[in-house]
Order: sequence, then C-alpha cells, then structure tokens
Amino acid sequence: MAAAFTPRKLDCKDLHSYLKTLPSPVLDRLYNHPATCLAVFRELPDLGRQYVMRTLFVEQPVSQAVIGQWVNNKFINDHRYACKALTELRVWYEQPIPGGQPGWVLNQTFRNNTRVALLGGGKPWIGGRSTTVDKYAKDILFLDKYAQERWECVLHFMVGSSEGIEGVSRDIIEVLNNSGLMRVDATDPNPTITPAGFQFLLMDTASQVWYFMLQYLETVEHRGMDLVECLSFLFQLSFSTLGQDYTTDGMSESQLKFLQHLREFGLVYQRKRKSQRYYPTCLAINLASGLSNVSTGQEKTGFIIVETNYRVYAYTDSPLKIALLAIFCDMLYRFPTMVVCNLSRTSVREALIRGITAEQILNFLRSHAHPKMLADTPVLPPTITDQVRLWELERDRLKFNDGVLYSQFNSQADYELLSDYAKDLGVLVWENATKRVMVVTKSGHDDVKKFWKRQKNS
Amino acid sequence: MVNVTKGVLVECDPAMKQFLLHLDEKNALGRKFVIQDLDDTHLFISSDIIEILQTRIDDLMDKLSFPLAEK
Amino acid sequence: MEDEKGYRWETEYEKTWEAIHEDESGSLQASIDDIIHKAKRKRMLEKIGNIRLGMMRHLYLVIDMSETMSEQDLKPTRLHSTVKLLEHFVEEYFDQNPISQLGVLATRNKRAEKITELGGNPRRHINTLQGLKDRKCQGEPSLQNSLELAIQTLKHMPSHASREVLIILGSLTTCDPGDIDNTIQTLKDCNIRCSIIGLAAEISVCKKLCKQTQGKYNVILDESHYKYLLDQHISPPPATSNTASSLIKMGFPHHSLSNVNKEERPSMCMCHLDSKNNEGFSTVGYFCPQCKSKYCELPVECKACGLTLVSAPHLARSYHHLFPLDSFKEIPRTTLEDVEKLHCFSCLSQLKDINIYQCTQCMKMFCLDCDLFIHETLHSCPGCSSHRGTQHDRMDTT
Amino acid sequence: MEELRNSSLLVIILDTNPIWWGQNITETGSSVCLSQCLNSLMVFANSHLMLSHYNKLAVIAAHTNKSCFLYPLPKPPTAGNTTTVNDNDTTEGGEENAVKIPQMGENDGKYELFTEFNENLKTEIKDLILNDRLVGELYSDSLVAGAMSMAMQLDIHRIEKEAPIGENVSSRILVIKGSEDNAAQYMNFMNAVFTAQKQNTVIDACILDNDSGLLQQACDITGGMYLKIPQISGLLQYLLWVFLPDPIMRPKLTLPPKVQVDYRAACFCHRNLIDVGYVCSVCLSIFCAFNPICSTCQTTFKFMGPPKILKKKSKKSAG
Repeated sequence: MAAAFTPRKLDCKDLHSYLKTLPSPVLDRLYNHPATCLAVFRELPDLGRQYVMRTLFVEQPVSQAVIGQWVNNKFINDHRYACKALTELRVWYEQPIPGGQPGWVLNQTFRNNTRVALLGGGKPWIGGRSTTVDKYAKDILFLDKYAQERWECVLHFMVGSSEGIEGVSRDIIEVLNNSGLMRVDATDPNPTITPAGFQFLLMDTASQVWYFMLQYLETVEHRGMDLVECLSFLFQLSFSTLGQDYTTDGMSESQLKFLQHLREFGLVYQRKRKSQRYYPTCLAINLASGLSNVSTGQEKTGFIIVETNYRVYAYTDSPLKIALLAIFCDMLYRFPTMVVCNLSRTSVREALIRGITAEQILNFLRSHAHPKMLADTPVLPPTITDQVRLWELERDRLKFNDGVLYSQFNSQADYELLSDYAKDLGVLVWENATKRVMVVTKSGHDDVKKFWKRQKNS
Repeated sequence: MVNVTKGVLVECDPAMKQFLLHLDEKNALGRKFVIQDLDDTHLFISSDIIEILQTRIDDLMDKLSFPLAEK
Repeated sequence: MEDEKGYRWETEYEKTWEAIHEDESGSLQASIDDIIHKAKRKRMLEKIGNIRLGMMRHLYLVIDMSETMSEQDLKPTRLHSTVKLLEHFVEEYFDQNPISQLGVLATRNKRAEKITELGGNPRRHINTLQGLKDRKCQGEPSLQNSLELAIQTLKHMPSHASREVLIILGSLTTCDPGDIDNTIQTLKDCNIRCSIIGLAAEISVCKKLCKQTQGKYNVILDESHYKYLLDQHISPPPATSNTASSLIKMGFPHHSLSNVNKEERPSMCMCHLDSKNNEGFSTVGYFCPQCKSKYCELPVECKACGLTLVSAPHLARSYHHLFPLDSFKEIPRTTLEDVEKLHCFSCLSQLKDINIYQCTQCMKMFCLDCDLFIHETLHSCPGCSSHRGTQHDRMDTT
Repeated sequence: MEELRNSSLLVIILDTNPIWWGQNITETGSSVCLSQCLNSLMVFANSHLMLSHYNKLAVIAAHTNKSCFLYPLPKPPTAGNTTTVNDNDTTEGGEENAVKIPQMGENDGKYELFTEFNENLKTEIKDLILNDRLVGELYSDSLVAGAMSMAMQLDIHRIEKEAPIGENVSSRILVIKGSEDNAAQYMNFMNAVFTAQKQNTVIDACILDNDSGLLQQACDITGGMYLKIPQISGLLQYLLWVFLPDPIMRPKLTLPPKVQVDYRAACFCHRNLIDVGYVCSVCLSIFCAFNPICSTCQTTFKFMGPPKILKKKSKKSAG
C-alpha cells in the first residue's frame, strides 16, 4: 500500500553499467570482436579514450606514474575516474613494469581487436557486405519507414490500440511481460500496461530500443542462445551502414535466430525469412548513440506546441502520438491533422499516479517540440515547467513509511541499547532520545523484537 | 517495559501536519487515527486509515487548486 | 526629402500585398523566399566601395546619463539597453578597427566626466561600461561640456588619424554654459567628426552639429534599429579631405616567452608600472624593437620612445576594408544547364536556391549562405585562393 | 554524463606539394614519403572518428596549383542522398557499385566506415598527383590559404545548416605542412585566420620541415597547438599525442609548451620581415623604407623631414 505511493523510476542502464554486470570471462570473450571494442571504447570517459589511444601501440606495461603525468594536476579526479572505468571494464589491468613499479597494460584481446578495427587485418566481420547486387534494393527512406512502422507496432500494442496488433509476435509480448512493462492479469488474457510501461512510452525511440534490447538480452540465455554472440552481432549492427545490404553467410545458429528476432523488432529488414540478405535499419544503427542516453538527430521533427495557457497543440494524425499525449493531457478537439488538448491538474495527476514523473512529461514535450518552439529558450514556457513540477511536489507532501513505534522505555539505558542496535541494523527511521521514542521499519521489527527478548532474558 | 505499536510513520511539512492533527481532533474521518505526535514534521498514525486519508487530502488539494485553463 | 523614408513606421507596411505574388501552384512560398533572400543580401550590397577610409580612428563615445535615460521605452531601461548594445559595439569596433582607440565619456547633472581614457583594450572598456549600469541617471545632460571634454583630448591626436565623437542622447534638452556654436566651430577647426544617435526625437541643434562636422544624425525607431544605427559606426568612415596623410613609423615587437631563454631576468612591463601588486613582473612580454621597453599587450604606443607598437595581424585585420571583395554575380538557377549536378564550391551542398552566385574571377559557384559568409566574414573568395592562377591577393593587383 | 552532445569536426589540411615531398626524399635522405605520411594520417583520422559516434571529418589537399577536397566529395545526386559530409548515421556507401566492394581493400576486420574513407582518400590523392603531369609549372609553395577558406566554409555550413538542435559542434583545423609559406596568399590566409577566431575554430599546425611564421600566428590567434615535429617517421605518435585530443580536452592534458611567435610583418615592397617599418595612414600598407608616394593607394605624403621627428613635432604644434 505504502509502496504504491512511491513511483518506481524506470531504471535504464547505459552500456557501461550494463557491461559492469557481466562476469569478466564474458567480457574477455566479447572483446574478441572489433565491433564490441569500438562500442566499449566510445563509452569510455574522455581521458580514458586518450589513454587507450596512446598505449594502443605500446606493447609493454606503462608505469602508472607516467600515465599520471599525462594529466594536468588540477584534473586528478578525472584521471582517477578514467582509470577506474578502464579497470572495471577490463580494458586494462595492473601489471608491474620491469622496475617493479605498478603499471597498466592493455587487455591483449582488446588491444588486438581495436587495432583490427582501426587498421584492418584480422578476420572479416560476421556476414559482411553482400557481394552481389540486390534485385530488390531498398533505399534509406524505405528502411526508415519500415523501422518506424515496426517499432510503432510495439508501442501501439502497449497502449492497447488496435492498429497493427497482428505484427506483434509472441516473443515481443514475452519480453514486454518479463521486463514488467506490461502485466497479465488473472481476469484479462490480454496483457495490460504497467506504470513502468507508461514511463517507457515517454522515452525517446533510441532509449526505448536500448531498454528493450537490454530486457531481451536477459532472456537470451533461456532461449538457448549465446549472449556473447548476440551482443557482438548487435554491436556490429550498430556500426554498419544504413542503406547497405549485408549477407547472412557465416552466421552461427544463435545469430540467425537472433536476426529473426531483430527482424520482428524492426532493427533489421529482411525481405523474406529465408533471404540471405538483410538491411540494418536506423533503429539498430542508432543503438550506438542511444547507449550514451542522448536522443538522436534522426528523430522526426517535432509536432507539439505548448502555450503558456496550458494548451497543447499537436500537429499529428498518428493515433499513437495522440494516445501518448492523452496519458497526461485532457483532449479537447480533434481535427484531421491536429489535436488540441489541455494540461490540467487532474490529467497530470493521473499520469503521476501511474508512476510517470514530471520530468518525463516535460522531457516528452521538449523532445517533440515543434521547430517553432525550439527557436525559443527555454523551449517550454517556464510557467508550464514550474507548474508541472509543482503538481508533482504536491503529491509528495506526505511520505508514508510502515513502521513500528517503540515507546515508554523504563530507562535511558534500555532505550539506548535498543536504538543503537536498530541503528546498526539500519532499520531505525526516527528517534527522539529525550522522549525515549523511536520508530523502526516494519521489516526490521522482528530482529529488534528478538534482540529485546534476548536482552530481557539475559 | 517497552510499549510496541504498529502503524505508519508520516513525514510531512508542518502545515500538512497541522491539517492532519485538525482532522484527528475534529473526528473528520470518523475516528481518531494519530497514535503519537512525534515532532514538527513527523506523526505516527494507524495504518488502516491511510486510504481514507489519501482521498481526504486529495479533496483538500482539489479545493485549493484552480482550473488553470478554460475549456 | 531624404527623411521621408522610414520617418513613419507605417510606411514600411503600406501595401505589403503588392510585393507578394502567387506562383503557378498558387503558393506564396516562392515570393516569400524571394523577400527573405533580398533582405539578406541588402545589407551586403549597401557597403561602400573603394574610397579612402580613416583607418586609425580615435573615437569618444559620449553616453547620456541624465534622468531621461532611466525611461523604460527600451527594455528594461534606456540605459541598460544602451550599455548592452555598446558592449557589442566596442567588441566589434576593435575587431574591425584594430589599431584604433576608443574612450568613454558620460554626461549628467549638467556636467561631463571621463569614464575611460582613450585606449585600445576592449576588455577594459566593456568592464567599465558594465559598471555604468549600476550608476544613477540624474539631472540634465550637457552637450557642450561633453564636447569640450572630448576636444581637449582629441585635438592632441596626430593629424593623420580620424577624430570622432559619437553621442548617445536620450534627453531632448541640453544645459550648456556658453554658446554651443563656438564649440561647433572649434570642432570643425579640429576636424572632429560628431555623430549623434537620438533615443527620443530629432533636435535641431544636434542636426546642425552633425551636419557641420560631417557626422551622421539619426533617431532610433526601436531596439533593432538602434543596433543597426550603432553598427553603421563600426566600419571606418571615409577620410575627410583635410586629414593629413603620412607614413607612420611602427614597430613590430618580438613576443618572448619565459621558457625560451633561461638566463633572462624578469622585468617590469611599462603598462603596469603604477600597479601595486606583482602584475606585469615576468620575463614574458613584447619588447619594443627600438628601445627594448616591455609591454604585456599590443597595440600600444611606446612610453619611452613614442613608437607605435603593433603586430602584423593587427594591420592585416583591417585590410579587408581597403580591398573589399567584389560582389558575386547573381545567376538565376533556371538559366543554367545541368542544375542537378551543381554543388556549392565551398560547402559542397547541392545548389537549390533560386539564385546561384558566381565569383567573377574564378567563375566558381556558391550558395546564398556561403555568398553572405564570404562577403561578411571571410572577405576572400575560397575559389580564387585555391587556384594558382587566381590566388594573388587583391592588394598586389591594385 | 553530458547533457549536450559534443561533436567535433576535424578538418585536416594536408600539404601535398610534390616539390617538397620530392626534395624531402632526395636531399635529406629521409625514407618517409607521402604514402607513409598518408598512412599515418589515415590512422589518425580513423582514431578521430573512433573517439565518438558524432565526430566528423574532412580532408582537404593543399596542392601546388590548387586546393581541393579529398574527403568528403560532392556526391552526384543520383546516389539519392543529399548529405555529403561524412556522418556515421548517414551513408556514403549507398552507391550502386556493390560489385566494387571486394576490390577496394580486402574485406577484413576493419570498421567498414574506415575502410571506405581510406579507400576514397587514396583514390583522390592518386588522381591529384597523376594530374600533375598535365599542369605545366610547379611551385614550391602550397595553397594553404585556399584550403583554409574552404575549411571555414564547410565548418560554417555544418554548424548553421546541418547540426541538429542541442548538438554542440566544435570544429578545428589541422594543417600538416612541409613546404614553405606562400607569401602571395598573406591576405587570404589572415582573413581565414580571423574568421576562424570569430567562429571559435581552433587552428592546429603540425610542421614537418620549415617553421612557418604564418601558421605560428594562426595557431596563437586561435589558441591552437603549433608543433614542429623532429622526425617525420614519428608522425603518428605526435598526431595521436598532441592533435587527437580536442580543444575541450586539452587543458586536462600535459602538452608541449607554446612556441615563441614571430609577429613581425612583411613589407609590401620587398616582402622582407621587418622590426620597424613605415605604415601608410590611409591604407595601412607596410613599407621598409620611407617613400613619398604610397604604392598601394597612391597617396602623396607630406614630406616633413624624418617621420619620427614629424610625429613629435605635430604633437607639440597641435598642443
């Protein structure tokens, strides 16, 4: 009950934090593919990238003191941060230099494959470009449209609109359910959207795809596919060229299966299931940019105008976009190419109750703002941003914590004994030593009670 | 001797606390619910009242806010 | 009447529909594009051609600080708006006139006071200008007192330099101790050019002053017009006929860095001699080639031997005024063959505008944006300078 | 990590002067020829592209008789693609000649974008050098100023037209140069430098042989790095060390100290560098000796004894 009152923020990891969760043998295997090395390299902090570039052609370990000197003393924190990131991702590890002093040496696999990516040599990437001309060659416009349609199918499915539902496969539904974006209720066979799902809808496409892929990758091993192979392939896709066709030659069983899934999500285009050729779409290619949690320039131009009188005009006829707006707006009028709606306290509150944060709403409005609005700074009128935030704060005036109240202690010593114990356990939420009153969390109550009984008996 | 009571710890701003105390005093929710007044920003209340309390507070906020846009 | 145009703001908006024509498909887009495009090019074409310019300018800015300047017809107040625009003006002024000098005077309470001395450092002027925002606007301005104050310094300036005063006047009155006609006569004798930008309405005495001293007198319409008027004072004015021309001896000092010569001793620079702290005491600096005095910035006049010290880039910055780039020829896109294959020489984009611009020397084609950029900022044609045959500087050919 | 996405445009201007490269091999006995330098350059350029998804690149050749883009190239519109400058998300490879792929470089583990860029660069350089035979005269200096003007334009075009909102494009120009300064292009050169300063574009210079006074000034004015490398064979290490970090990164790193800049001017009459000279008050032409008539603007100067005394006198007489 009380838990429902604190909205759960959708946790979208970036590549760095995702890779950190992987065990080191998996990481080492991942570095066997140049594309992964490239992707990891780009995720490193600025200084880290410079270190890698400087040591890329140095075979021996480099003294840590020497590397420390590359950096201006004022930026020692940046230096430490970079070193930590490099170590965490196993890009380099510690090894003493001949004099016995501590040094860093690049991970050999990483070094070799980064060099391959940079200079050439080594094995060709999986698949590779097709060597023949495609009779049914597709241009970029087509691919963009295709990818957008596929992805919107997924979103349509989530908002429960009837459009394009047939395009959503069981696999997609499974991922959506597993990730907690949708939920199957006992009463209704069709899955319904969860608060997390609403937050998901308001993210930009690149982040959506990345979040979705992360959730998908969690399930990969259950499906009997190899995580490393899939990841390598995914990274490779993100470094391929839009509008270029690639062949499926040389792909492993897992990867072919993976490719079929990607086809369902709209990350690649394949004319027929058995076709030997596929085109990566912008969804896959933008994955690399989605990694760093920024929106891509590929997004369609914005369509929303927000006025200071809380009125929102959306120049669109897409039912999906209208459905998204309806999550936090009151619809007023609908015209063939535009809808007019109002941001009101009730409508925003409804969204907030669903677990959507004010920041997400504002972000959605900002990222889909009409070019005319983008010309102003700030993009959204400050009255609107402030008010939406205030509406959110207003709901936060009361914080409920289930707990147990301990009062009427006989002695100060008893009180201190118990409060210290609760403090050590980290379950003490409030105390007042003079009144000899304290509150512990519900979960901590059992431990504290047991402790008290033991104390009393002894 | 120690007295143990289960309930909910409420953290809020002083104004809100006064409102809660007021509701309690006036029996506005049909009964008393504040178990202990802890300090300026904390109250300890019985847990079964929360749902009713929520709606009451929402009502209050509704009364306090004005429709911002004309339909 | 020259003043007729732009006198009433409505004039600009009369019969606006006449300028718009529908194209075959009934769309107005084409003619709107055309209007925008003409406006873009207008400023560029207004530039004056190759005439003698007064390149070494000594300019006094006189700022009215009287009560009228706290009026709010410019937002937030006249003074704030003025200071903001002047900051930009000072920066641009030194960018375009690197070997020139500038000083600031203020007038209020029937007096005139010197805010900054004539000098060549934009930062110092901008800092003091920003300080002006917090000062109170009081009393009446005095035109005569401020002019006299400016004359005192300007009349000592060398005869080859152009001497100028630019007055920002918010008030409609002036409180003068004597006959301003005498002052105007002195200004004329000293060859000082006075220009005034009025913030309120036209005043006869100002008009007379500007006319007699060959300056410009304008009254602003709104803030953007204000900026436009100020911008007109950025480019050097044509030299007056009685400015003496001469060859000036200048020094191009070496810049020395501390790490080059270890045994060199640190020394005090001439510009910070009066300062109490250690500022300016180092081995780094510019050394006068004639007497070896040290300065920490250029351009400056050597305090020891009187030599003007500049660096070559300072002079080079002004050359584009003297050798302006000829305008490009405008060619309608439709008259060309193979239009699809054409792309702008410098930015490589396809040429899609209605008109294409062609350099008359190297015959390379450019898009409108690049054309504007070339003439407003770059001042040299990328096409010409990237071919051996046409690369030579315009200053060699003139 | 960062709110605004920073993309960095690097324009490399490579001096391809055949005379200097030829001399470099014959006279100094150096074994480094243009193609080796080109290899280093390509690794460096690849590294730049590798640093970030949003990094962009252009290469311009400053040749003896012309300067021209090596990469990107204006696309024939048949490719159905209006973006011409390299961008990782858009394509260069949308061309119809898929059959050509196996020929251009063995299909290996190199990132295909790099492969493509490198192949394009090689072809263009080859064309450029083979065309030399068609041109009669060769000069020992290169058209760096032209290349810089082109770089500035490209830069502006990108910033104003193509950069999406919220993208912060920082651009810089790296000049890799061996041949001597081209005095005839002084004004064009300086104009490009001032434009760069205005646009906050940094100019870096990597000097292979003769110190360049002009580039020293350019780097100093725009806040870039000027480095004369001791041996050409170490080019790649210097490029990666000094020139790979973009200007935002540089304050964090320990880099070689700034060089002493020669701010002397060249006189208009003999193109000599002078310490003290005479400047025409009307047109600012610089002369190394006193002349009664300005050769540039034909102004007749009042002849009043030695100019230095004239200056003092005029001051006194006015006061």
